[in-house]
Amino acid sequence: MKAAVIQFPGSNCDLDMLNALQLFGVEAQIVSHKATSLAGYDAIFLPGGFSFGDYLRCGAIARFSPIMTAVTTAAAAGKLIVGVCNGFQILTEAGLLPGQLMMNETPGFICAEVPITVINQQSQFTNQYQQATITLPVAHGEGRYYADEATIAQLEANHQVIFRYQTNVNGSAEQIAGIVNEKGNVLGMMPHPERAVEAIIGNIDGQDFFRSILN
Amino acid sequence: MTIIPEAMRNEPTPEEVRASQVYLQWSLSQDEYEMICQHLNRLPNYTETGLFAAMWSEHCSYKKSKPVLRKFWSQNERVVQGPGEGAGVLDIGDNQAVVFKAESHNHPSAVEPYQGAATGVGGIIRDIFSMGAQPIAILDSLRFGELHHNTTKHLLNGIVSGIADYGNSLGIPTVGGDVMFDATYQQNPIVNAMAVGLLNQADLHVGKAEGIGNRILYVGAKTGRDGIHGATFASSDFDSSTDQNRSAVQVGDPFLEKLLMDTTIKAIHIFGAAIVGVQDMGAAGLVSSSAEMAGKAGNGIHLNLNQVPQRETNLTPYELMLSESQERMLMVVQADHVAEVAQLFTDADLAAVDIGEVTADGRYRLDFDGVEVANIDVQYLITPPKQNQKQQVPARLTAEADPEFVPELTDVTATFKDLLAQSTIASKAEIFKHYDCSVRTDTVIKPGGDAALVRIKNTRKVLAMTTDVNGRYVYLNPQVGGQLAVAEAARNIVATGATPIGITDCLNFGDPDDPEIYYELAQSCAGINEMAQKLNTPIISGNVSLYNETDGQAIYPTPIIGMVGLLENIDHATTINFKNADDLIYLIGTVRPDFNGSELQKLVTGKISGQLKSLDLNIEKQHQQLVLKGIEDQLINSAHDVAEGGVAVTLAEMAFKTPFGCQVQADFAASWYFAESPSLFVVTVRPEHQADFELLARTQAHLLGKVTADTKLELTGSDQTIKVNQAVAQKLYEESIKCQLNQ
Amino acid sequence: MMYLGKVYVSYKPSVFDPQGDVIKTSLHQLNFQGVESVTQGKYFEIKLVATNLTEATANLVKMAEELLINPNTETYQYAIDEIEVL
Amino acid sequence: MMYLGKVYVSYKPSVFDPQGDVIKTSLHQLNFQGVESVTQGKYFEIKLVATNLTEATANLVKMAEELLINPNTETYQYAIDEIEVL
Ligand SMILES: Nc1ncnc2c1ncn2[C@@H]1O[C@H](COP(=O)(O)OP(=O)(O)O)[C@@H](O)[C@H]1O
Ligand SMILES: [Mg+2]
Repeated sequence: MKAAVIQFPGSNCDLDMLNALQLFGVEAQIVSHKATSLAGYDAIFLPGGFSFGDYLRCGAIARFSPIMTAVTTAAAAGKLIVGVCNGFQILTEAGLLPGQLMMNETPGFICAEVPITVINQQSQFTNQYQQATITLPVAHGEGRYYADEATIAQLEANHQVIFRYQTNVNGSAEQIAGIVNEKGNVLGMMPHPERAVEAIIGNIDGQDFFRSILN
Repeated sequence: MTIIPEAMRNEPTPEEVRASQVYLQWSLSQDEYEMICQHLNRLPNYTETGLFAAMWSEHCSYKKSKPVLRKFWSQNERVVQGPGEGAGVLDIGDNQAVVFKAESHNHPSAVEPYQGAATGVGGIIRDIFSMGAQPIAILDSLRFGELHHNTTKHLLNGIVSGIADYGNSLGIPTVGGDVMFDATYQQNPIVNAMAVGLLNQADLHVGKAEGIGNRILYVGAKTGRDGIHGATFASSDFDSSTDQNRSAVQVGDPFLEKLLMDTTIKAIHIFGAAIVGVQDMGAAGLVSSSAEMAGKAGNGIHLNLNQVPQRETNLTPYELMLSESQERMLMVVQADHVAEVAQLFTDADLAAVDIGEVTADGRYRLDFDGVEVANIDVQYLITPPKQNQKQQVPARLTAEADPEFVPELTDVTATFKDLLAQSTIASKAEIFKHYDCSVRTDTVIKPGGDAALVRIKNTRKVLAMTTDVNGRYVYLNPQVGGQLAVAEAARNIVATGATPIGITDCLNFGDPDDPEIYYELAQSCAGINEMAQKLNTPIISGNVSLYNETDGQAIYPTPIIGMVGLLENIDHATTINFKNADDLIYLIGTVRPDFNGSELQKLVTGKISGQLKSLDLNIEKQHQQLVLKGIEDQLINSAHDVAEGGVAVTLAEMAFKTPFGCQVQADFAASWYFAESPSLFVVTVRPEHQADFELLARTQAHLLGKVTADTKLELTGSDQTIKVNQAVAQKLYEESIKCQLNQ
Repeated sequence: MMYLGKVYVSYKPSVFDPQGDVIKTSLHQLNFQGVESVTQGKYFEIKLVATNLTEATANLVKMAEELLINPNTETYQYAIDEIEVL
Repeated sequence: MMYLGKVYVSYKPSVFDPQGDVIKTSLHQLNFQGVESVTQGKYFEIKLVATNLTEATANLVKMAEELLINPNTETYQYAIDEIEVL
């Protein structure tokens, strides 16, 4: 598999994502937000961080980066698109995923390891998970998933909710931590699987996420 | 100077400067002003007077603290770069080095908590990457007044979000720090930030303007009127009746700093020696960075101020030189590479402009609108007159000694619970949960243990880091307090299995012109030095923050120690938590009735008093070596040092977040479990390793008891027993700060 | 011509505003008991050049809708005036 | 009586506004070439009960100065009106 990790100005989990992918043998490369083509990549990762300082709104400015046209094309072509944290925020701002990530219910950045339920173990991003309860790191100030009721109902009905917090760390609607689009090839999630792939740093529950993508 | 540039028409003439004595407001003394006139053989103009005021301020020149700092021991086999540069550098093998430094932002944070703290982080990070190193970790050391005051909550919330927002946005994990609360810091909070970087030694750069004809490249953010005279502001005390210092507010832009950091490191990689010198523009911005770089190389410098990128209109030379706009760096670049280097920065949407050159004449010359607006000897500009500060033993130390504080506790369990909820002892998770501690995916031990551990990818190595000092101890005995600060920091490092290798410091004191304060400064540094030498941890960088007083009331002397350690084998990383039921609990060292200056004394009497007993530097070192050896031989499977709240708090912290409790027994009075004796560790050992461990430890360790499968904490003394359920204790410990903040 | 546009962005009524909530609580603690509700939004001042007010207004509206707000959760109001160029 | 106070907070002129800068650049990239400057401030809507407009105004001003703005870096404007209670 060949993967692109998009680097926006202010991305700061780009190298972490690159390392994680390489650990699983993926041929992964950093691609600038100024690039205009993603031809040849099978999977595209929008990493965490503070693109454009997260000024105005998280992801609001990044969605106008030149690369986003290619991301939209790749999404339409059915390639795998993964947005983690800031990447998730960018995908919603760009309209590739429904809803929006808003300021945590209790204002302030939170960094924690939180229990998560893998709601949908069939998705292209989770099919290798053997158990439903896992722990993943979160690190965000604006991770409260919000969408109107109709959208939420649709997400639930289509099994588009992939991850849920077991305790609602940020006040997300229906404790949603990660969703996919209707076609199932675009995923956005606030927790950081790329920070959970090595035992020495305390968590390996992200490993099955990468195994699923590779599967 | 006949033609006066438009922007400068409203400035006082040199004669008016003299008549109005405006320099006194900038903390330049009358004597110093006269010396300058004499040296120049003319009156300095407004701009030049400003340059001297900034360069001769304590903040830039360390003129008052230098006699003390010069005594610091800063050389051993590891030291690649000692004090005097952006940060100190220690060799860690494999052509790599660790780079670190601490910095204070107390004064700005008192006025403007959020931006003051944020820009403190920004500044210390620039010090690290200006050396060519990749920043890998941040630590923060904070001191506040009592938490029940609303002003404390306001300061704490602002300062913590400032640190969090800046560091998180940069993507550098904040992995450790320390926080204490005491009324002494009510008006003068302490905000010290430490940053640690990893360097490929080939990339080492320093701030030197070498090479006549080389160009001066300005990179980063544009210059505005922010924080003019921040350096002199930091060099005077607060008078709570006036608010005139308030113009000194700088706003940080972590987004821009992230671009600046990545691009500077990239530029150094690509261009290597073509980039001759790098320095960040910190206090007194453009003047201090350029004058220091020229001074260190023994050269002159010539700048054209019209070239300086500007955010606002009509900036005067005075404002351009003294602005403390953030996120700016100065580079000295070989003339034939300037364009390419600049291009790298403009590609990242950063300003990058050639503003002048290195000259052979040893002069500091500034042009503006075609007029020369300053012409001063560089060496003279960077060398303030020597100061001889008077010292006097503080009255409290010579007065009839207070009687020894002897606690008489009727219900040790109740006292223990109260102690766990004391803000200084209670968990700081409510604070550090806001810091991203796991970005970069190298954090092996996160906040909440002793030292933090950050691994070095592609090696077996791990760096340990911590900050520590207990100002109360330093107040009661500056010299012993200084020794204890280093010892405590080292114990935190050692408890993780790492060997301490070096120190940075941040010396937070009151007004140095007060001989009693100067005595505190000199004596505590002497203590730091003694312990540092004993532990082979050279002091390779640091920072001084004086004038931490309001209306004549100084803070406790608070020399914060930032320490770094090296663990060669990642498999030996050791945490504080109990590992298995039935593991044996040993106390390394001997508990004494050390209650003066303790958290218990504060709790019971509401204040701190009495004498401190001395500590034996050799024993301290032996105990540390025992723990290191025990970990290396894999006999010790958890270790925690004893600090505020004594052995009782240490044991509780080892049990928290585990399914275990403990049962221990000692032949001293139960109140001694709260004694804050030096040189103590608590460690656990598997029963099958008992004989091996005892052989290693000999008389240095005493078997206290064992880890239990139930969650009761039971600490028996010769008179009473402390008995509390772990969950109850943990709740008190974990929720105290949150509860107080939300009240 | 130079124009000064002011854009006021606020959350739609159904959207929870945690900052507003925190501020309300603080105001109560400071003894402003009469405070019923607080919402915090954003306020932009944009200076722009255009040939006339109609063009300037059209541009301002477009900026607001394309960038300044997220229509899922936010609404806006605006005001615009010609200003002197200094 | 119920009043609706609106408070507009913006940076003082020489204070650096990094957000405004980034938004301006972004607007230029979106081809709003006429944009000269952007500053981002805060916009508060506060509903409060008071006996009359004078009292309500006095309260609003006090809230702004005590809590809503940071006098080191920010200034504010306000407007206030009586509103119907629903
Ligand atoms: N301001 C802070 N930022 C990050 N971590 C902190 C902070 N304050 C305390 N910690 C962490 O909490 C733990 C306990 O700190 P402390 O009580 O100072 O320990 P010790 O007494 O062993 O020095 C350490 O891991 C420390 O790094
Ligand atoms: Mg400790």
